[in-house]
Amino acid sequence: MLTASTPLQITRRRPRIGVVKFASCDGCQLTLLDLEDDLLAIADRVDIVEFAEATSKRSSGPFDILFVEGSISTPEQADEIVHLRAATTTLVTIGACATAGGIQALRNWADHDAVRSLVYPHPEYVESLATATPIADHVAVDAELRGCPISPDQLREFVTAVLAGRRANLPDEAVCAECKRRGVVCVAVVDGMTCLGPVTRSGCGALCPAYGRGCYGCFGPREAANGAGLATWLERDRSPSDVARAFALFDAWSPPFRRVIDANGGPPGPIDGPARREGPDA
Amino acid sequence: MHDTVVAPGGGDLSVDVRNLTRVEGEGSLHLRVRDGAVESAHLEIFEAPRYFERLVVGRSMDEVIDIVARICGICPVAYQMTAVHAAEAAFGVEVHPATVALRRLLYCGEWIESHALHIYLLHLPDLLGYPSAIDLAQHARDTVEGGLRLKRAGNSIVARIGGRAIHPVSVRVGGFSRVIRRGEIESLRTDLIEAQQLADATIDLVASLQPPAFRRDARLVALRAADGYPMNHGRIVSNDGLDIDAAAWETMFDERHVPWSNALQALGRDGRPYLLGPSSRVTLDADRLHPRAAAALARLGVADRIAHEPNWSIAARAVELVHAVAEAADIVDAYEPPPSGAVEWAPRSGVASWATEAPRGLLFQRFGLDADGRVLDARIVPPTSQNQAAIEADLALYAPTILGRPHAEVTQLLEQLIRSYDPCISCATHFLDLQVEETS
Amino acid sequence: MNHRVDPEIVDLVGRMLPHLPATSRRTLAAIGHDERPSAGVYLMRQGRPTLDTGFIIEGRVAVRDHIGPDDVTLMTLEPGDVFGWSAVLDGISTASIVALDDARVLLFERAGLLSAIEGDKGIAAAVYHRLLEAVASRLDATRLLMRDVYGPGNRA
Amino acid sequence: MTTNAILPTETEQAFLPRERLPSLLEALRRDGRTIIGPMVREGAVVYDEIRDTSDLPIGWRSDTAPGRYRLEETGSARAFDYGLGVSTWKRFAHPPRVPLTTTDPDGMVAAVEPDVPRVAYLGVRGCELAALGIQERILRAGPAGDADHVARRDAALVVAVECAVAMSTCFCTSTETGPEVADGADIVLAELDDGFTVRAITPAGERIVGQLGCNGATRAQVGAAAHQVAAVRSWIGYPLPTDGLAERLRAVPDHPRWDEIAERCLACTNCTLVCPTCFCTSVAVSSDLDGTTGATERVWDSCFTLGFGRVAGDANFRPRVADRYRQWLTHKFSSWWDQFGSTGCVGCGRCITWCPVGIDVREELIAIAPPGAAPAPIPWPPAPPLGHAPTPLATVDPARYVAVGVSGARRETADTMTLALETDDPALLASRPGQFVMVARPAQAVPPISISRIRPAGLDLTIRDVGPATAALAQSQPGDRLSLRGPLGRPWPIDGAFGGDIAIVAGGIGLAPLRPVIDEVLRERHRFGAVRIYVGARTPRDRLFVAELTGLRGRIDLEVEEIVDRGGPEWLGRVGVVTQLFEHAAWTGEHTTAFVCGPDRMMQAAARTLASRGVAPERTWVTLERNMACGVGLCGHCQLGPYFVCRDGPVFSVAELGDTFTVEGR
Repeated sequence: MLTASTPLQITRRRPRIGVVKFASCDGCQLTLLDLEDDLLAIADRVDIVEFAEATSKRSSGPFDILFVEGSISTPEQADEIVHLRAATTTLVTIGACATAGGIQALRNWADHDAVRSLVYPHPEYVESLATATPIADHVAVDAELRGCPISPDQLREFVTAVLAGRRANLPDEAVCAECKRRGVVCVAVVDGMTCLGPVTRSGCGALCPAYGRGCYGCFGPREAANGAGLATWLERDRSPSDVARAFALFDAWSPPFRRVIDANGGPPGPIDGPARREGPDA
Repeated sequence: MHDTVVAPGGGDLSVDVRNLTRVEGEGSLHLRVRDGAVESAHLEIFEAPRYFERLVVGRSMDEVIDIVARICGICPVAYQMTAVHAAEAAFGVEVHPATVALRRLLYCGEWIESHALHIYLLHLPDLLGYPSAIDLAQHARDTVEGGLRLKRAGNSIVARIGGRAIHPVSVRVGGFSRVIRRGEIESLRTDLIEAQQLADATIDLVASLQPPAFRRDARLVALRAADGYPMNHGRIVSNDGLDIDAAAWETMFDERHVPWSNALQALGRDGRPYLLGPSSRVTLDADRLHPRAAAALARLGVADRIAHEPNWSIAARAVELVHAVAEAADIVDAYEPPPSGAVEWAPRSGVASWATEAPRGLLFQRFGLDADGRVLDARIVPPTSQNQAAIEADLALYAPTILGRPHAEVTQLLEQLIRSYDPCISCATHFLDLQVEETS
Repeated sequence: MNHRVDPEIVDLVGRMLPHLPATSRRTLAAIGHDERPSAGVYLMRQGRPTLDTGFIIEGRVAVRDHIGPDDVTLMTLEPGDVFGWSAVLDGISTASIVALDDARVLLFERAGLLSAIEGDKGIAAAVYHRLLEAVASRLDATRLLMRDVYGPGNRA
Repeated sequence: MTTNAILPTETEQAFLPRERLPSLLEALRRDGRTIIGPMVREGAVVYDEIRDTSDLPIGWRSDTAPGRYRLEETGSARAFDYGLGVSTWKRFAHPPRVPLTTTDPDGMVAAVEPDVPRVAYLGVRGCELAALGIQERILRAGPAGDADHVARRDAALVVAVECAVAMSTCFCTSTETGPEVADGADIVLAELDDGFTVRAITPAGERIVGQLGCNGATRAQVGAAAHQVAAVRSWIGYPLPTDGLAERLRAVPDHPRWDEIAERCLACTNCTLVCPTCFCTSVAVSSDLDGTTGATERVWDSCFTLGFGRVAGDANFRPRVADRYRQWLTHKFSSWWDQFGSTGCVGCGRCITWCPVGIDVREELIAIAPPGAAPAPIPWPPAPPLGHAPTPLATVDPARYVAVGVSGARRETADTMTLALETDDPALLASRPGQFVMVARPAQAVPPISISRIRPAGLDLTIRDVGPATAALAQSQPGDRLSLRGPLGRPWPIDGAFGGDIAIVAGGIGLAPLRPVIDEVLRERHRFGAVRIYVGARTPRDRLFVAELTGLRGRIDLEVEEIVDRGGPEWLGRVGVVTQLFEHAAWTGEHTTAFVCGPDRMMQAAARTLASRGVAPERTWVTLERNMACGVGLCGHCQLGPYFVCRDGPVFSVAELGDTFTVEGR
């Protein structure tokens, strides 16, 4: 899969842009509307042909760039993403749900059929797949914007770089790099907090440490994320379940975080099915 | 994808509006009409289920604050506020008055952001006949830009206190993750001064609109507090005399699972639908409005239409915008930071339940907690799932009055009516816990 | 192996395997064939048993692989190069060998070569060393091609 | 305040009573300076603007351990007993973000002039002063100093304070950079219970001290101050035996401990970003939506990021964390000596304290290169006494951008273009074969591009489209203008080959930087013996300068051979790798100088084959590619063993490179 450093095709005519969503909270596509100052300037340079949250005009493609929010959680979604991929030149996943499965992927550890029939008055009304999975498990992805939610600055940078025909500056380094540049005092070293900054990709501006709490990993694993290395250190004075708990949030299903969760007894919550359905690398 | 089917001939008619646009989330409307009478109006919600009530089990309340925010990217603060207040009530935590003020300011930020988004980007294009705010901007750029600046003022508040506009990170049981410094809050003042003018201009704009006519009587429900306009706390009241403790929501209301929707619908235990949100609040809490907002409401002179005409909800939102901006400015002026970010607290077992006023209306949460303060079971009832039955009831009333018109127009008017409730469909989809299932 | 040995072939063997002792040279020359394929003649066919091991004396030959509709030239070989190493391994030719010019090659039939190798340690050492060199250089070339195919670009 | 400021011997020491410390701040402020000093924030001592003595960390002491830092209140009245701050002075002398270029009204790229505040650094420790000196030597050196850093240091007055306490992570005694304050301060204080002994070191310091109206310090006071720092020295001891460490460390690039550390190391970058000497940066590009105006800024980077080792086409020189850790530690304690003639570590221990998993470099060094272990044979030529001296370049200001016009654009292959540029800039026209230029357009990254021809009125650049920046460049049309910085780098030593034979070996786009060599050799053909040119290309369609090569092949005084990696039926020439062209050739190489350019692997293979033909490694020249961002040896990206590829190369002899040429991950 291509990463943030992948050059995007330079499009000479007005690019046709789409925004679609699967299982998610809408926060990432809302970030597009949160570009307030730049939103109209961007709209002057592109054709937004599909963006149900913002416009009544609809399109099923083709798209030069399609921003995809959300994870694949139902059989219809699994079909639809294939059709959308076929209609799209550059498919960009936005946010933790689309890139890693999102918070709802925590249910991938539980037995879905048991849960569904146990908790829904009428499970037959609810159609969902056994897992909530990232887009890249289903179709090829050309670029990704991380975060829960994505960063408006990174979105602006990405769109600007595409329009200007240059490489977007979306580093795959650790949150620590941003934290140190910003001059934030390390909450792990000073306060002994659990901080996932060293294994999490930057892009948030070291938000949580700057607000006095440990990074909770919402941008997902950085390149070469050494989850086991951090877990080993944390376990000096924490229980394995507390280590698993820290990794078991929005990017829990990303392989580097998943390995830590599995190695430490799975995510919190009742065991209402097999502790996990697949091996650590599944 | 935008697929409207109107059955040919005869008196039977079936209208499908698939994939509703300019609502947050995924929904569609299915209406069945026989001989001019509406047989059924189903607002179908096909947002994929995300099982939040299950995901929070085993978590601490601080983790719950982070997790429930993800139910909705439009109103994460509402979910965080409800959870944090529920936790503090259950653990007996007394927070610093500055924390109380900051949380109210945070909530004002979300109201401003959410209402500006709905008025300018979602509702206004409808009332002026454009497919989107981007198209509207081709003709009235200043108006849209003003709306975006207003929205930015709300976002700035949330971002300043919470680190970012969506899924802020600083709300913790006992207060905030660190002291929010006076300088950080003061820097909001300039934005708020401009927002004040923009909110006033919004009132003028609303005064010039002519929403489609549709009048009905509805059961309106909102929180009501002694110390101000309802946001972070209050008792549940209605225009037909209800007045209960917010924690007692489940004694008067309940949810049911309908086959056409992934969302649960809430109804009164008497089976009646009810409506939450700005129109209900402005109607039930008009006497609690900030003087500036009360003046704006008087200037518009549409209090009665707000209570009875859903298409006039834009006026209620505009009045609340004025309120939220004015109250935010007052809090900023008076802010003195607390000595520490959060007060010390200890968990204990019990039930944490609370209701707050999300921009879209009353949001109820209840968590059973063990002695370590970890969640045993949970119930989360968002405003849109509570409004769904009321929306369907209104659609059933409204549809017959417009059915003679061209098909495209019928579709458009029905979509507009749905959008006027500002349904947030991604919130409406959630997971029902075992306890509730037994009672339903 | 008592039949008369062509001194020219002995000389060619000496040029190709300079470290081989004189008696061994004669042994090997006795089974060598001095061939002059003209341009376009196939000396070996991909997928068929490898019948000979050959040394190029003059001209150039191509090592070709059938990929898609056209043969792709994997490598061209020059005087001094060896081909047909799979003969000593009881192998099947992994590529075709075709003369590009009117060429001259010294060929050794598989069976004869194998018995010469078995009977004469000196021949074994010299032939295997030469074949190993050839295989190593092909592997090296292949590795560079792999880098080319899978590796990123070079200086911009 | 350069470290070598001419300055008197110590003045007689003065004594500043504690209650009059504010007068020092006032004097500094009267001198027009913003005061940067220690203060408590977010549970730690950080350096930031000091408005009042009450901002100072009075009565605080830090307790450090690997991966752990805690502040403790001591109740003491002392302001400088806190140990060390989290921050380093490099935050102010070499800030995390510095604007580099902007777009001028003509739409061309222009360098941003430094705009720096007049400051005083208050509370600089001995080790920190040593670190400031090390960074300053690095960033003032090279063909061009770092303008921003130079301006910042010139605008800073340094008030050092002797250490009276040490922390468990301190080891400045081992690196000989403390605890005593050495060269580089303008004023040196030592804090006693009732006040400060004060030494003015420079005239600027004297001007400040003169305003304090202090009495002289008594013998007892001076003695007490000396005793304090001596006690610190003995408390620290000698935790890391550094004797011969540089050589011992060189010997163990394959030590299993590197892989073991990589299991613990999170490659988070914290050690490098808190290090007071680490100076590496990257360039970040921003632009408007239309790509017509843009800006670049220099951002702190680290050899622990994957991006740091990335080059054009997404190749990477240090993909593994073990490679990155080895690069960092070896640089700090070994190749730093070769590059700069000093230690790269000042023993402040920040990398130990702020490592989120508590890796202690002292422990790692002792495990990897134990005292008494055999030192390595030096894998590259010994460093000159004062560090590595690059070949002097023509005097150009390498920070300067020159606007040049595109007069022609010729397509060479599907992904390669040659741009003809016109200029009358004397420096550009004085370019030498093998040099490169940084080519800037307003909204794009700034790639290094080899010069592929030097003409009387301009240059040719041959550009292969491997990313957006080169793609945009390759789309240039006659009439366009580009901003060039250069020429940069060490050229091919053509004159060293006079009187001998020449072998030119090119692979792919590697022919471009060799084309000026061919031009020059032909211009002075009589000075050389045999001239042999061996050219490899991926496929017949990827051959560069086809017509020119065909023309050259017709000459009787040259041997020109070509080969392609993959040939189709239409290709009647040779197929294989470029080394096949000369591995069986008749010539021997005793008198041959070889110039080689192509992918790394191809150059390694060529160097091996050339060696087997008798070409000496001292006369086998290659040109390397690294991620060259600044082009003048200041950003750290292109470090290779003791070298900066951009400044000391890109042309190197195989002998100079030693095993850095073949060991992966360097």
